Amino acid sequence: MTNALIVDAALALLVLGLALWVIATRAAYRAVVGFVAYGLLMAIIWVRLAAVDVAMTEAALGTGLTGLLLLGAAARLAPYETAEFDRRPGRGLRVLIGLLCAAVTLGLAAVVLLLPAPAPSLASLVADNLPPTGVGNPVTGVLLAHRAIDTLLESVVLLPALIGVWSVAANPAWGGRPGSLPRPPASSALTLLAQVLPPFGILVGIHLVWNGADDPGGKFQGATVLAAMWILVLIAGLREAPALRERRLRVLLVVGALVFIGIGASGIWLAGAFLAYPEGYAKPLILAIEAVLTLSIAATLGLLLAGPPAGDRPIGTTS
Amino acid sequence: MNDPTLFGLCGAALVGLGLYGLLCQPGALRKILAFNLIGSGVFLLFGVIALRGGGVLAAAGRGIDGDPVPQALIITGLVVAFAATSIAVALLLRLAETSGRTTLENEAPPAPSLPGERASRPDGES
Amino acid sequence: MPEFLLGAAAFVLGTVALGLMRLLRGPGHADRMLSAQLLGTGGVGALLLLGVATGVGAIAEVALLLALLAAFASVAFVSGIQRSDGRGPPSATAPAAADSPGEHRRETA
Amino acid sequence: MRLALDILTIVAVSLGAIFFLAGTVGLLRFPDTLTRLHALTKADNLGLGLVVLGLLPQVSGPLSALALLAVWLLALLSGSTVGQLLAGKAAVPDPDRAPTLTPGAGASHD
Repeated sequence: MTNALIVDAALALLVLGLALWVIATRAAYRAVVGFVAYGLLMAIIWVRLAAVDVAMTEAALGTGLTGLLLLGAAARLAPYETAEFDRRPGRGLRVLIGLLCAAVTLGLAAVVLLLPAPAPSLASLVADNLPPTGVGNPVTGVLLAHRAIDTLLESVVLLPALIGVWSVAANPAWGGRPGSLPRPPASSALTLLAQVLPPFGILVGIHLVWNGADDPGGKFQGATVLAAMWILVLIAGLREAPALRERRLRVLLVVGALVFIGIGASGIWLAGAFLAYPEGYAKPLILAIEAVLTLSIAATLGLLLAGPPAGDRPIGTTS
Repeated sequence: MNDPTLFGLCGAALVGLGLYGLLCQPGALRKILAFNLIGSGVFLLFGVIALRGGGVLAAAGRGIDGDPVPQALIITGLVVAFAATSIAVALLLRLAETSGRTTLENEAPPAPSLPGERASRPDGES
Repeated sequence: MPEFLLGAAAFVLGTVALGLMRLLRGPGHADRMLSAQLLGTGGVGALLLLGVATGVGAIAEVALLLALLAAFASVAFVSGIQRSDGRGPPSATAPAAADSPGEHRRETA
Repeated sequence: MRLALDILTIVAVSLGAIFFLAGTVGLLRFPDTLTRLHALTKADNLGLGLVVLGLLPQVSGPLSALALLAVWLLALLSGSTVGQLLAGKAAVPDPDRAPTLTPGAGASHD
């Protein structure tokens, strides 16, 4: 086990070093590059923690989508940065804050070291109750059967987030095309990537959703990949982002949550409780919910990245 | 069970580092980054707890180990953290666009004085 | 064999971690990005090695996802460099004045 | 047979790891962005390719082998595309320092 320990120690040290870099470096752009590298390493750490589902989510969301979001913001905010740095708190205050944060860390470390010895666990409960759902992946089972209410609330909470992003648009731009995506000048390499990668990515996305029932994977991972491919096509300029007032787009955004709520509500008289599945139909219903939710979540994530509507003119350009 | 403890300590350090950055970095984008670090540290602590609670499923013949309930919650948390980050970035870009500021203070920043005298790296980290 | 593969994973990880020195030193945005790119490929390699070493096949899918999304993040890098170069926001010296007057007019209307 | 495959794995994975090392050394030691890019894309993709080649005998079924190959092809595709994009943009200056590149330096790079 020594080699495994070396891998783990190297990962932990690297992640801490990158976190230090993200906090301490001067330019936000560098910090964001460090954060993307940090996300990559976190995905490997999740694998080491035997949480492959989480690793997939981290790889897709943490490096891919968050990277694009933050890199775009850092590039646009770079001119404002010089004034920022001089507004840090004074040295004494920083030392005080540092000490207090170190105290927080020490407290948490003590908690980690003093965790109760027979670890409390719901794993056996999940293992016992997994067969009735017909789903083989325990994480999917938890997400869609045992703790379905959490997942429902989450897929619903993405929509207010999207409305929040849209709301910062100027009044006349409301309902127009989103304008936050970078639009590099057309280049043949980017066009090629945007033509070759999406078919493959869509395949991987569908595979993750379908496979998610029995093996690691699921709708969030699949939806993230789909959203990333969509955004890649938009960045390359092969397609124009849809206007946000489009009825079909709005329907696509809400249909996942509606189907989830509908099936959940029908569970009240078919199975005796909200979000309960009738005997024997759990797996097909879970798959149906996953399929529709994937589309809605992919559209929502993509539009969150695409940013608020900007009228006809991308925000970043100076006219 | 040495490895999960290692990552647990790592998560604790991440929370502290992120908290420091959240408080000390004046730029809002840096605060967003620091906030993500805190969240990541918390998820990591949660992941360690999930791993400690595992073992049952592996004994039942499944290769994947770990308590699936915290893992499912971490996935939920990651997605929600992304949504929150995107709102924060949208607000920040709008703030910069309309007021020319990227910090969260009330008045406009004065002319920067004597840049370069500060240390390039804030000290006092844990 | 698993021990050897784990050792190889540790070696690859350590190597690409050294490459992160480029992230510290720069000098250009592109150089920093190169180190992240190297970390991405090295991470994929290490994941594949880990996956075979531990016998968990799904780890290869994490590597697949990482490779897919790393390409995506790199495109974001390149686009961001371009934006910060030419089409970025107006200069910081007079943001309020130069900041797209059309936007303000539409706002007050 | 088993032994031969194991030896193939050890040799190929070791070679791949050495290529990763070479790529890193090139990234750290080469003088400008384009040569660093060269070191990275060549040695790095070759390194991953050799690791994949070495792992092929160790996986259980043809589908897993296909997944490994897909990972490598994907890395090749994205690596070459991003290399192309970056090489075109390598002359963009960092605020810190003026670029040391001449525009013609990339002509010989594919």
